[in-house]
Amino acid sequence: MPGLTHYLVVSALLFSLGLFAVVTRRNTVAILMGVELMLNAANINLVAFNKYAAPGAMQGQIFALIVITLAACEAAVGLALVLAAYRTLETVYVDEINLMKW
Amino acid sequence: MGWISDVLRAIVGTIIIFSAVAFIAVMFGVLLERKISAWMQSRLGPKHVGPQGLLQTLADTIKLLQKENIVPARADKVIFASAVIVVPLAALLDYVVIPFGTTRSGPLIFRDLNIGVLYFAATSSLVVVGILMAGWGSNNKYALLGGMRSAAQMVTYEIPMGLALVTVALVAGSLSTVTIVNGQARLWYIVTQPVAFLVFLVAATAEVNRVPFDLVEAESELVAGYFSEYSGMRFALFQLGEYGEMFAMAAMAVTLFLGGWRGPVLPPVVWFVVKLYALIFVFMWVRWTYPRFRIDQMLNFSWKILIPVSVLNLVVTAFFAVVAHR
Amino acid sequence: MTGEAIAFYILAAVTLGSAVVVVTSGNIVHSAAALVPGFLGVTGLYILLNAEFVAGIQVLIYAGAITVLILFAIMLTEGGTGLGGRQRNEQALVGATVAAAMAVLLIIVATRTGWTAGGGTLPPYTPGAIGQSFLRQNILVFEGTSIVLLVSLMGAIMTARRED
Amino acid sequence: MLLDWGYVAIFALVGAGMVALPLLIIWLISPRSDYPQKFETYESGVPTIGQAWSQFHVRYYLFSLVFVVFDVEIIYLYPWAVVARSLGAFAFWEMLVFLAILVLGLAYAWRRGALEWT
Repeated sequence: MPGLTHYLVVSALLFSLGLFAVVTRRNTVAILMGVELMLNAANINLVAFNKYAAPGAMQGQIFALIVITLAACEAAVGLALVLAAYRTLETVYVDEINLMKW
Repeated sequence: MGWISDVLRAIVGTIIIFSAVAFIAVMFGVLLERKISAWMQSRLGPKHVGPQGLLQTLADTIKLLQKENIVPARADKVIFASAVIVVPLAALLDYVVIPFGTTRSGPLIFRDLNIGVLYFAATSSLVVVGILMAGWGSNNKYALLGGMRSAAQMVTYEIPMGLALVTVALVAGSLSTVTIVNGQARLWYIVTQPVAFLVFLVAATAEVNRVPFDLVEAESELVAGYFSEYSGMRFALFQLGEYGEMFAMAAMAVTLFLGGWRGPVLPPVVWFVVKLYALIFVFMWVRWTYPRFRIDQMLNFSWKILIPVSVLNLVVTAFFAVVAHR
Repeated sequence: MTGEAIAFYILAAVTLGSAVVVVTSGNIVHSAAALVPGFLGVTGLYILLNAEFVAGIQVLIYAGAITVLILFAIMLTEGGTGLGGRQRNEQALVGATVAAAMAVLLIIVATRTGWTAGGGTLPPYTPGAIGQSFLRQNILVFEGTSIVLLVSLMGAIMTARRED
Repeated sequence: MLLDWGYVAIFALVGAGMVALPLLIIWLISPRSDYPQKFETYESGVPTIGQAWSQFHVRYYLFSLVFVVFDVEIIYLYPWAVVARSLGAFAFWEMLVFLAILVLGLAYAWRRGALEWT
């Protein structure tokens, strides 16, 4: 029977993969995908703790729903920013979006 | 060993549902479409294969089975190949929650899920991803344009469809399809919820990319839309996906608004099939009656008419069900 | 090994395998497409955790909506035109080290901590129970979400629209 | 409950197999004949120019953006719809506030022309 720890390990690995994408990807959209993976990892934790640590409460699942909502908002706004940046700078690569460095 | 019998039952149920959808619904549906279009245009339609052309689609399928399997050289092979599985599978997954009838030992349904209606919305939203994959993977301008339009249209009409589903869930007080059908023992929801029914029907037409919402695969401008590059059996699988989705939408409309399997005298399954084919006939009737929407008209229709109307309908329904009820 | 354990390992493998494709694929559209099995694997994990409503929402929002949004954004920026470009920056080695360190740290924390197991029986997490919880105990969160949605809608429209 | 979803999982797996079966059959029995024109991208017989993978107009994104926000709104309506009648008038007014805020969003999108296909 998989227990709480099993889920936590899966979520830790998923989170690290997301982190790896965020740190190393050049394409902004790919970075956003990494963020989505990290949010998913957090959600697994929330739901797993809900079941194993506080089975009577619904708070973990409620919070997971909120996180999903925020992930959708984040994707919408983030991708809108990507489009805006692409329109003015003609690139989606974060290391080429460097006007602020000057 | 209880689990072996469960697994066997699940496998047999799956095979029965898949075969029924593929052979009875889709193959017969294609034939019906050709016959009805012929009838509306004063033609005869397929007539030579089998009695009255009944075996025409079967013959077509056998022909498609022998065709060469062509993958365009420029296509993205992986995505091109997986899209052909995703689209029909996502369409057929809808059938899990549809109650086809009832027997002495309970309703005839693959599985009565707690979140039935939500499950239906979720699986049908997966089709969009498959379509975008097909359009992009083909590396064909028509296919990609059709796929993008398709996706824009399907996501747009998911909102009014979701609102209609919520309205029914509110009236029935449950998301389980069997409970919803049982809630219609006295009165079909089409009587109390005609607006939601119409919204659902229009949204369903758009979800399956049929006329008047077929601008995504308009022959005269986009060849065949997102599946232009698919030939032979892969083409047939996309047809399976489209017709399977259409039958799923009609079956869901029957379940939600037309009382599902309920009806006097005749056995429940027969009632279900009769209502299902009545709705399918409406879809086909519309197809050969209306001209095609332009893309801006299609989008405006959803955002500026259907969504405000269904939000209003939801509020009014909620008011009468929750506040005025007391 | 019970059926639940087998299902757990399969789902974990699917999730992590697709995540690896998402992270490493040189083709951005392949990454986006690989998100779908990844999200579906997480959905399966939710179901194993008895959270079927959250699972339904996961498919509807993540697999059905966010993936489409991401695919659209890809088509709108480079489409497949930038497929030949370099996808990873110079920090690949450092990034891998950091991510691996993070994974090791998290796994150590997860396995070493003595989590207190909650008592009591598992209630059915039905949609009705979620609704009760939302409308009775978390009403402020519920209304707050709608404000967040409104603000992000306005912000995103303002950002994405062409100024003309 | 897990039993339900076990059934659904088998449905998906067996279903994927049944969808893939015809593909296996054609792989086994279909004829093969190679000549380069056959694998050209279909553009009504004219030789293909350039890639299909190109940039699309931002209006597609605007629509999918409004869609995502409303889709998220609807996920909150499902649990509400199930319990609304047992909770009574309070639930109705709560939802009215929720919906009103989102209708405001729709009105804003409409006003700003995000719903125009220009």
